[in-house]
Order: sequence, then C-alpha cells, then structure tokens
Amino acid sequence: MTPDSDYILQVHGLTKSFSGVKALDNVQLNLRRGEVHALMGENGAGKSTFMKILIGLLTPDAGEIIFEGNELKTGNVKDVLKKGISMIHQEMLIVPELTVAQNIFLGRESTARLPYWPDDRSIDRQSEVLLHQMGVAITARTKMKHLSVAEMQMVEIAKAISNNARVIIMDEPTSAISDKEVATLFNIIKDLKSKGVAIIYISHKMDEIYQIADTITVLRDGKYIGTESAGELDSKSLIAMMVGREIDALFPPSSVAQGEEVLSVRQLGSKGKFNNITFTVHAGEVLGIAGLMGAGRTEIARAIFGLDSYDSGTVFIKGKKVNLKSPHEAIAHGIGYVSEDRKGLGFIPGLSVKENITLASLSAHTKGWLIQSKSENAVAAQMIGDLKIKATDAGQKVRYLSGGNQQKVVIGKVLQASPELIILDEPTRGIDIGAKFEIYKLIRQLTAEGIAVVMISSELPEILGMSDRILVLSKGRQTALLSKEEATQETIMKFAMQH
Amino acid sequence: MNKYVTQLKGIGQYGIAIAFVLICLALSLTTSKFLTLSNWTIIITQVSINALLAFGVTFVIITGGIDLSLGSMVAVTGIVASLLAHPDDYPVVVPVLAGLLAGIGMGAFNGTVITKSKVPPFIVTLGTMTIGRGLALILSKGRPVSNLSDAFNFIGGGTVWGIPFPIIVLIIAFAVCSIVLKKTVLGRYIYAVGGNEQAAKASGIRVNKVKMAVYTICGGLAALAGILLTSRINTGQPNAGAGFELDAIAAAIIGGTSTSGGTGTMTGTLIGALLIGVISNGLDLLNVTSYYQQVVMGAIIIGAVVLDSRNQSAAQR
Amino acid sequence: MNKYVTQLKGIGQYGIAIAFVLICLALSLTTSKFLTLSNWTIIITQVSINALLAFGVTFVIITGGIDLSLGSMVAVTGIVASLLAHPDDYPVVVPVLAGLLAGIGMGAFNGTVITKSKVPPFIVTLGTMTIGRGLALILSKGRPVSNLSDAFNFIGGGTVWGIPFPIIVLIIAFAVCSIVLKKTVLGRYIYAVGGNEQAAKASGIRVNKVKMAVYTICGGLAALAGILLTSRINTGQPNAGAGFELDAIAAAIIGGTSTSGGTGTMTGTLIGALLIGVISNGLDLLNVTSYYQQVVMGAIIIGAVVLDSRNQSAAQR
Amino acid sequence: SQTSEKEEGGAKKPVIGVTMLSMQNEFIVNVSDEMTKKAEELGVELITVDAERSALKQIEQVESFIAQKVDAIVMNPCEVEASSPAVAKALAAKIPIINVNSETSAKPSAFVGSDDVESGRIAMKFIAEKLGAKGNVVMMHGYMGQAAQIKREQGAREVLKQYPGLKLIAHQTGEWDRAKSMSLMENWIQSYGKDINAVFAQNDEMGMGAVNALTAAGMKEKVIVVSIDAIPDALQAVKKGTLDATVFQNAQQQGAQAIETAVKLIKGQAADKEVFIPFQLVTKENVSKFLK
Ligand SMILES: Nc1ncnc2c1ncn2[C@@H]1O[C@H](COP(=O)(O)OP(=O)(O)OP(=O)(O)O)[C@@H](O)[C@H]1O
Ligand SMILES: Nc1ncnc2c1ncn2[C@@H]1O[C@H](COP(=O)(O)OP(=O)(O)OP(=O)(O)O)[C@@H](O)[C@H]1O
Ligand SMILES: [Mg+2]
Ligand SMILES: [Mg+2]
Repeated sequence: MTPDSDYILQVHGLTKSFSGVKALDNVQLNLRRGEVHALMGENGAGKSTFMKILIGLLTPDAGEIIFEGNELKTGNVKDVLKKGISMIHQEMLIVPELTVAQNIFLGRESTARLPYWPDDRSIDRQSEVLLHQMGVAITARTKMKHLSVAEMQMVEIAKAISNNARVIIMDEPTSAISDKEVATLFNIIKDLKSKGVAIIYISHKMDEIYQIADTITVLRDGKYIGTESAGELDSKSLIAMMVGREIDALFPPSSVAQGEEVLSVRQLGSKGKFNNITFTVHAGEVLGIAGLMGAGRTEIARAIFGLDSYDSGTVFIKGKKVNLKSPHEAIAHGIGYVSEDRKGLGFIPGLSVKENITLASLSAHTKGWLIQSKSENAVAAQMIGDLKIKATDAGQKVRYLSGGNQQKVVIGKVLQASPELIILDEPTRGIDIGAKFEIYKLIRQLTAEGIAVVMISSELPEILGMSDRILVLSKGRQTALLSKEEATQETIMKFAMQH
Repeated sequence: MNKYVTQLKGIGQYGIAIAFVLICLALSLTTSKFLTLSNWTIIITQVSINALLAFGVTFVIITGGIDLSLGSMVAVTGIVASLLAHPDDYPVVVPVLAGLLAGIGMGAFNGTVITKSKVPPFIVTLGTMTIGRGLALILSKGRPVSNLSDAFNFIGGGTVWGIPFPIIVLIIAFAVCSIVLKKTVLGRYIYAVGGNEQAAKASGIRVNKVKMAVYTICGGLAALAGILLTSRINTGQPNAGAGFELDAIAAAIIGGTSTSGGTGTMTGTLIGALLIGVISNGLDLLNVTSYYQQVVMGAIIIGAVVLDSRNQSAAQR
Repeated sequence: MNKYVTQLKGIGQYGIAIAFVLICLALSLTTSKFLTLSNWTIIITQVSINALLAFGVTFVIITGGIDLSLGSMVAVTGIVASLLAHPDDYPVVVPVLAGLLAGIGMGAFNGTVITKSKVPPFIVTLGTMTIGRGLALILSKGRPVSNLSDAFNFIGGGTVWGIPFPIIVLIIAFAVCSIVLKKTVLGRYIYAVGGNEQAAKASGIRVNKVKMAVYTICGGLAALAGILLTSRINTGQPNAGAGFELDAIAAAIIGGTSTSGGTGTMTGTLIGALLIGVISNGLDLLNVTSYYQQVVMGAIIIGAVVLDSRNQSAAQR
Repeated sequence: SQTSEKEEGGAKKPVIGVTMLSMQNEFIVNVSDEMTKKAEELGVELITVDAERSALKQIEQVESFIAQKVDAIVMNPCEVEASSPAVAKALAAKIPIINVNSETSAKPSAFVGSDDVESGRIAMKFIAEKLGAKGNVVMMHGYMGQAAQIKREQGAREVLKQYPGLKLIAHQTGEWDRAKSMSLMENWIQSYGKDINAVFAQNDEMGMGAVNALTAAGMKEKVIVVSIDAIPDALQAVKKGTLDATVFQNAQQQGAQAIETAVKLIKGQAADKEVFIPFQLVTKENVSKFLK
C-alpha cells in the first residue's frame, strides 16, 4: 500500500478475536486531516475494540495501521500518545484519589524543574486555563472522586485535548453529559478541525452525527460495511447499514388508558439535593422527568427506591404511605429501578446473563433452599429472546457483553421482579438505535400490561416521544409538570433553566 | 463445537488440577511409597483440617472479605470442646456442640463488627485473631487440656468401615459447601455481593445479611476443624492453629478464588488444599532436609499457580 | 469556607490520629511512667522496625498488592549482613550493603514473578515467605550468627546526640518515603496504578515497572529493618521476623491505607505503627497479665479503627 | 526511685521485672507460677511479661524494666546470643539480672536453671541403652534455630557419635507442635515403616504426637519414644507405658530459686553465681515420684 498524503491515518485488514470469537474481521478506515469521521454500528459491533487497538491497549491478530506515512507499532500506549493520538474512552478511566489536574496530565507530568519531580503548579495552571477555555467550572485541585459523573467526563475530554494530538478518538463522549456541555464539546471540535486535527467520533445519538460528522464509516458484527460522506447518507439508509434492516417510527404510539394511581410523592425533600417534589404516576402511564445535568433527577429516583434516605415529605404506593429504607423493601413494594450507572449499580460482571436476570427474583425459582435451574433457564431464555440480548449463551458472563446488551440484561432483571412501577434512569444511554427502538417498544408493552413507568432522560426527543406527562426540574426544584400537549422542546428547556 | 469450547474452558479453569496431577505424577515416579492407599488415606486425613478452614474462608473471600482469625477460632473452639470432653463428664455431643457454638459465636462477632462498622475485615479479623488467642489462653490457663473421653477422641482418630472419620467429615463438608455455593440462593448472593456490592444491594439483596452469613459459616467450619484437631491430638491446645489462616487462604487462592471477590469454587479450594498437603507429604517421604523443604514448598506453590495462570489465559484467548 | 471544609476533612482523614491521642491520654492518666522522655524513646525505638516494614508495604498496598514475605526478608537480610559483620572481617558498609542488596533482590524477585505471571501477589509473596525462611536457615545452617563487630552493633544500639540510631533511621525513612509518595512521579503512578489500573495503562503508564518498583522498595526497607533488628540483638537469627508481616500490614491499614488500593499515606502508616507500639508498651506498663494483654490489644485496635471510620463518614457527610 | 515507692507496712516493697520466653508453653507457665508463689511468700512485687519467643521483644521489655527502675530483673532467655544485649543493658543500668531456665552468652548477675544439652544427652542415652546400641532413630526438632532446639540436638548428636550402631535415618522439624509432629510421624511411617526403632522428640508435645501416630498405625509396641519436659500429659503417658521416657526439668526449683536469688541480690546479700538444677530421666519405674 502506498501511503496517501491526504490521509493522516489508514487502517487495513484489522482482525481481532476474543476466545475464538471474532470481534473485528478485516476492518478498514481512512482518516483525512481535519475531518470528523463518525464510526457507527450497533452495540457490540466492535467500535471500541477497534479504537483500543489504535491507541495501543489491545494488540490485533492481523492488520496494518499507517499513521502519518509510517507504520504504527501496536500495543504501546505511551508511544502512541507521544506520536500524537489520544482517546476519550467509553468507560470513564479516572483515578479517584488524584486531583483533576493530576488526572489530566497523568503519564505526561511536567518534570522540567527537577527530574522525577512533577511540577504540580504548572499542570494546575495549564488545567485551569484549559478548563476555563472549555467553559467548565471545576477547580484543578479538587480530587477526582468529588466530581459528578458529568464533570468527570468533561475532565476526560480535557485530558484528550491537552495532549496536543493530531488524531483524537472520542468513544461516546456525550453519553454522560447534558446539552450544554455537548454544545461546548462541539465548539471544541470545530476549533480542533480548523487546526487540522482529525477526529474519530463514536456515538449512538443520530442528531449529533449529522451535526458534526463529515464522513461516516459503519461496522456491523465486526465487519466493515462501508464509508460514505455524511451529506450523502440520509439517516434511514445509515440505520439500514447499521442494523441491516429498516426502522420506520422510532417512538411507537401509546394506546393505553391510564389506570389507578400507583405512586404518589408529596413534598419530597433531601437537603442539598432536591426539595418540595410532588407528583403522581398511574398504571399504564409514562411520566418523563427532564432537567439539566445535576438537576437532582437521579437523587429523587434513588430516594424513592430506598438507596438514599430523604429528610422530608411522604411517598405513597397505591395510596398507602410507605417509608422505604432499602432497595429490598422497595422491590417488595413493587418498585423496580434501572440505574443510569450501569456498571456501578446495574449488573454483576462475574455472573452470567442468566444469573443476573434472575438475581432480583430468585425466590421464584427455588424449592426449599435450592435453586431450580430448569425454571431459571426457561426464564432467562425467554428474556434473552424478548429483549433480543446478544450473547453466546445464557451462561456467558455479563462482563463480556457490549454496553447495550448489558443494559438489556439489567432491564431484564428488573422486569423479572414483576414490578408495578419501573423507574428508568437514562434507559438508552450508550445504546444503539436498534436497541433503543426495542426498549421503546418494551416500555409500551409494559404500560399496556398496566405497569407505571417513570423515565428520567436527558434526551429531549425521547422524553417528548415517550412521556404522557413531563416533570421538569431545575437545580433540585420542580419547575413544571407538563401534559403531552403542552410539552415542546422549547418549553421544557425554558423550565429546565428557570431559576 | 460450542460444548467443546466450554469443556476446554473448564479445563482452563481447573488448570490448577493439571498442576496437581503433574506433581502427583512426579512424586509417584520418584518414590514408590507415594501412590499407595495407606499414604493417600494419611494425606487426606492430614488435609482435612486445612480444607475445612479453606472452605469457610472461600465463602468469605468470594464476598470480597478475609478472615485472619481462623487459627484462633481453632484454638478457642478446641479449648471449649476439650474442657467439656473429660471422660464421664458429659455425653460427647455436649463438647461438640459447645465447640461449634463458640466458633459460630466468634464468626458472628466478626460479621457483626464488619457490617455495623466500616472497619476493613482485615483489621477486624486480625483483632479477633489476637483476642481469640488470648481467650484460648485464659480459658485453658495457658496449659493443654488433656484427659479427653474415648468418644471424643474418636472424632479425629476413629474409622468407619476403615475410613478415618476426618475424611468422612471432609467429604460431607465439601458436598454441603459446594451445594450451598452453587445451588442455593445464599451461594448466588455470595457471588453477587463479591462481584459488585452496590449492584447486589440495588437488586434487593441484603448485603449485610449475606456477610453475616459467610463469617458465621466460616466460624462454624473453623469450629469443626478445631474439634477435629483437638480430638486428633487428644488435647486442647491454647496455641493450636497458629498460622493456619495463611495456609487456608493460600489453599483458596491457589484454587482460583480471587481476593478481589466474586470468583471461586469449592472444588478449586479442595484441590488447593490437597496440593499443599501432597507437597508436604512428598517432601517428608523423600526426606528432604527441613531447610530445603521450605524452599521447595514455596517454589512449587508459586510454580503451580504460574502454570495455572498460563493455562487460564491460554483458554481465554 | 472552602479551606475550612478541607481542614475538617483533613481531621476526618486522620481520625486515627485522634484515636491515638485519646489512647495516649488514657495511658498518661493511668500510669505516671507512660509520659516520660525515656519511655517514649523506648517506644519509638521499638516501633522503628515495624514502621520501616509498614512504610514498604504501604507502597505495595496502595498499588493494590500485598507483601507477606516481609518477615522472611528480615531474616534473610539479617543473616546475610551478620555473616559479613564479624569483627575485623570487613568494614561495616559491606554487611550493610550486602543486606540491602539481599532485600532488594528478594523484592525484585517478588516484583518480577508478580508482573511476568498473573499469579496473585498473595500467593507469590506467601511462596517467597516460605522460600526466604528456608534460605535464612540454609545460610545460617540453622544457628544464630553471633560475634558481630561493634561498628555493626552500633546501628541498632548506638545513639547520636543521645538519640538512638534506629530513631534517626526511622525519621529519615519516613521523610524519604513521604516525599516519594507525595512529590515524585513514581508516587503519582503508584496511586494511579492502585486507583485504576486501566486508567493508568490508558495514560501510558508502564504499570509493570511501577509494580516492580514498589516490591523492590519494599524489599529494601525490609532489609533496613532486618539490619536494624540484627544489630539490635547483636545476632543474625534465622527465625527472626516471623509474623512481622501481619503487624506491618495492620499498621498500614489502621493508618487508612485501603487493601483495595489507591489510598494511603505514610503519616497514617506511621500513626498506625505508633498506635500498636503504644498499646503494647502501655499494657506492659500497666502490668496486664499476658493473656489479657492479647484480648485488650485486639479490642483496642478494632475500637480505634471503628472510631476512625465513624469520624471519616461524619466528615464526608 | 518513683516506682518502688509503693508503701506496704511502712517498708518499700521491692519490684522484680520478669520476662518469660513464652506463656503459651506449659513448662514456662509452670516456672512462672512458681515464681509468683515465691514472690508472695517473700513479699515482693512481680511484673511478668511474655516475650512470645522473640529476643527483640525481650530486649525491649528489659529496656522498659530499666526505664521503670525495677529493683531486679529475672529473664527466661529466648535466645543464647540474641537475648544477650538485654543482660548487658541491665548490668549497665546497675540492676541485677538473673537468667532462669536457660543461658545467654553474656554473663548475668546469676544463673538458675539447667543445661539443655544435658537433656538431649539423657534422652538419647536412654534410647541407646534400650535398643542395645543398635537400631534406627528418627529425631523431631523444635523450631529450627531456637536455642532449645539447637542445644537438645547437640546433646543427642553427642550421644549418637558414641554409638556407631545407632543410625539417625531422618530428622525434621515438628515445630514443638503436637499436630504437626503427628503428621510428620504419619509420613515417616509411610516412608520408613518398620525400619524405625526409636523416636527422639525434642519436647513432650511432639513426643505425644509421635505416640498418637504410632498407636494409630499399630506400631507403638515396637518403637521407643522419648521426649523432654515431663508435662503432665507425658507423665500420664509414661505411666500408661505409651511414652517410654521423658526428661524432667524442675519447674518448681527453677522458679523458686530464681526469685530467692533475685531477692538476695536486691538486699545486697551473697548469692550463688550459678545454680544448676539437674535433669532427671522419668521412666515407668520412677514416674509415680513425679505425678502429683
Ligand atoms: N475482553 C473481552 N473479552 C471477550 N470479548 C470481548 C472483550 N471485549 C469485547 N468483547 C466482545 O467484542 C465485541 C465488540 O465489543 P466492543 O466493545 O468493541 O463493541 P462496541 O461496538 O464498542 O459496542 P458499544 O456500542 O456497546 O460500546 C462484543 O461482542 C464484545 O462482547
Ligand atoms: N459524588 C458526588 N459528590 C458530590 N456531589 C455530587 C456527587 N454526585 C452528584 N453530586 C451532586 O448532586 C447533584 C445531582 O447529581 P446528578 O448529576 O446525578 O443529577 P441528575 O439530575 O441525575 O443528572 P444526570 O442524570 O444528568 O446525571 C448535583 O448537584 C451534583 O453536583
Ligand atoms: Mg463501545
Ligand atoms: Mg442522573
């Protein structure tokens, strides 16, 4: 292959398998200077694996990588970083005990003054400048563990940028941040482009892709499907390339009559998190909760589910006052919770798909003390089928599933506990378009069965498309409770930013 | 095909079993005295005490904890049992039950402190280790408790149909522990708590109850080991069991239990305990000088686990 | 405001320091012999060996590892040094350097096996613990090595301006270790590797090099402890240091180092070591019977850490 | 001084600091108990601490005694060499120090005890006589490198040298422990079987372990087992005939005389520099004399 000077990075014939299963099969990519190149594909298509090989965290079984005209040696992160490629990882890779600045410059400490002696004042200063430019209000000397998830993500972005790289890989950089930060990120990307930096951008949010991508490459099941210019590829064909079939309407219509009141929350408050929250949810209804990052939506859900305690107010379930002190009690009262923090609160990585699915409802599969594996297997097989979970078999460890499939496993687990109310916190975060569609259908199916749903989401189209009523929060306060008819993108944003 | 792959993975998982077989093979070739029924009866009898402790600590380690008080629990339970086991004092069930209760009590104490406070299990059980040793000395006034009834001495020294009683206890304990871990709700919860405590909690598992259970079970098994030991040597020794915790934890980890929690099997632990027992027996049979025994022992253990981890990563690839 | 909060948190972090002060206060009120210069000189001299080991293992534990071979390294380095420390054989630097090299070598061996194989540090260092004990016995032919030069005996027994030499070694080691951990690139990487190994890897940190470094440093500090000990008792003892590892690890954990890695400070570890030393000294001063000493010791350690964890969670709220 | 100002009946009550090898060892506990008895009788106060077999700890305890300004120190040394600095420190502080039970290389103010080498000699001599100077012997060591282990081995080997017909076919550590030595004996039975004619265990605990293993294997009748210390269990076993002999160390004499000597030195009276309390061989014939 003769290197083409137009391209900063060229990849050919890249192949990688895990325990005999091919995650990447003869994949290629051609990246131009100064372009934003979107890498698209379903969950488990192999995008992250591809990028981890580029950055040197994984070594390929076969294939060639040409960077700026020279072959890039694989398997050495430090070397790759030095050569000018950096990466925002899909799973947040932070060191909690170190400060923001120390995280940003980890591995690249300035030792100009004294050998082996990192000049923290200099990296603090550089970090402050960088964060200020990005419009993020975080001080460089706070310990990483004190930040919120979204703030951590912004630090990760800062880290990738600070490397002065000529190629930046962004693997789902916006999955944990809200619209305001996304806008900031896009400004940064534009700025980088103008400086000739090339960006590989991975996201499941279609609107983002069309906002910033110049070129789109699609992978499916580890195979290269094609590369198109973004202007010439409409979203319908893009989806078809990704999932291998067409999807008509993303949000299936609701057709359920509301039933009795399932959950009622009155004047709920928790100091420093939220106060005076009042709403009800009925059987068969979807209540959306919208708000900016840090509005306190997750905190409310955690309080209702018994994960945190609250200071004031009351919670009623089917008209009965309850005081839920633990998830155990909440589940016993028919509440299910799908957390936004899939890795932290969702699944047990070392247990199998089957074992995770039945974890919250094991007593349904026991005779005496013993677990009946037959009934367990049956239920697991059904869930895998219903939710279209992609796994080698029910015995595969959830650790080895892609993010979207992990999410489906968590939903499966919550459904198995036969809840009357399900709280879905960012249910489609990091999930591909096909799977999103499956989850929306699933939500409709649940409401049709008379289950009440509370859906917390930062994606306004999703809130608008799925909710019967919408609760809007701003900084822990309830600013509006909108009906489906009242709600538009603009009204929601107005109330979400109200002081 | 799929089944074949799973089988291969199974072997990888028990790579330590291969190491074990290799060591046995090597010993059979070096000394004719190794592969005899009587020698194996002795090996398994000797292993039984460490194996019981290792089973208990396997539960604990899978939840992500540790128990350093095993050795002291052996001493306390042994002393408690032996004090009640003099001939013509009480029927033999009394010392046995008293010993078991003492172990369960100490285990429950560990569990309570660990769940109620946020003190790491390492410190709590290190504390109990010291406290327990002191208790054993106080109860026995620093002297061995001897003159035990024949019925009591049968537990560690008797045979049923020619099989030493400790081996029978070992087999039953192994079966029960395996079933608890693999087939019961508690076992599933133990893996869940060790795999991801927060997620386990959010799945409605009462994490503290699970932790209480494992430390208590561990105490009970330590009591069993303490009673077996006391009966085997016909004396309650206040300094019995010193250092046993390290051997037991080693057996569990050699057998594939990870100290970061969430993984481990009783079969692995049993093989780990057997491995240690076989090496120690083999070195005695070969009459390796005691100084060199230690060097060889350490080297073989590291070597066996290196071999195992090679196998495992090969199977994963 | 912000500064005030940070200060408060600082106190929470050193809650163990409060526990320590409380215990000292209680002892001062119970016995007039406690708060004297001569007694404190003794306490700190006594603590120095455990503290050196605890500093080393703090590095290791912060990376998420463990080192059980500390005690055996003390023995091997002590034997190596003492064999070369007979009067008129070599100048005193020779045994000291040889001892240090032996410790560094053993530490590097630990590091190599741990990084090259996937064997858990617990097993590797347990193996080295056994191997090291055997080596010490082989080198010394199982007998104490005595008749050491005055210059060598000065290290553990001498004083400079009235200050016992071990205390001076302790202070220097503490300063150096604190600086390495807090101020150097290596220290930064140690926290990173223990805090999130994946993140460290993704930042281009050569994780294996960092691990090599901590085990080697740990070996070097164990050698220092071994030399101090040998000099203090004027003899190389093949069975010296048995069980030291647990005390050292306890000091680190009491001082707030988490066994899951990523957190810990040298100040905390120093306080942990002092706490153990003060309790042991106090119980002797109060003439508590030795059996009850153990019970009280265990209870106080658990109690102090409970107090600490209470404080910490209060400060976090 | 401050510490000894505890008044009782107007007279100063002298304080003696006592550091013992290990309070987990039955024999040592017996010595300690005898000291307490004698101290009460003579009206002195004892501060007894446990060195837990660590010479370092023992030195630290003696340093602490010196800081507390006790009137005399009684030390049951952990090690010959390693405990010596403690003696030197006490003497330098002008506090009389009495070694009890075993020696240190540094000369203390006085010594009360027995010579462990002698006990090894007595035990092995008994084996030689029983076997008619011909046969195979195995030996169980204590913790390798400890003073008692080294000395008892030395005594045994001296005798073995005198009897070329006696062959030491295996020796291994049982770590002073009954369970460990029982396993060791079981393994030896596997590899040597009927070749073993006699067992010398360096303490009674290990001797009892060997007896257990031999009895279980049905070999006790044919194998001679001898050990040292004469703990009650061992005496019972000698009486029953399962243990062939043990070597008696006089705890009562050692404890009592150590305190007597200390009190004499405190009062500035003359005291013997060395009080040797002889070992005695205990066999079925004379065991009743030792059973209380
Ligand atoms: N360490 C591993 N061991 C085994 N299988 C793995 C491993 N890492 C990834 N895989 C598998 O490789 C495939 C590709 O995974 P990858 O994470 O690259 O997908 P992705 O396209 O990034 O998906 P997502 O959009 O969900 O992030 C998946 O089937 C996954 O299960
Ligand atoms: N670990 C933490 N330490 C301190 N404050 C935190 C932490 N996590 C969250 N917060 C604070 O709690 C509040 C709400 O957090 P969070 O961002 O989870 O809200 P949210 O409405 O669920 O938003 P989103 O769902 O977009 O993450 C914010 O003020 C945030 O700064
Ligand atoms: Mg991905
Ligand atoms: Mg949220």
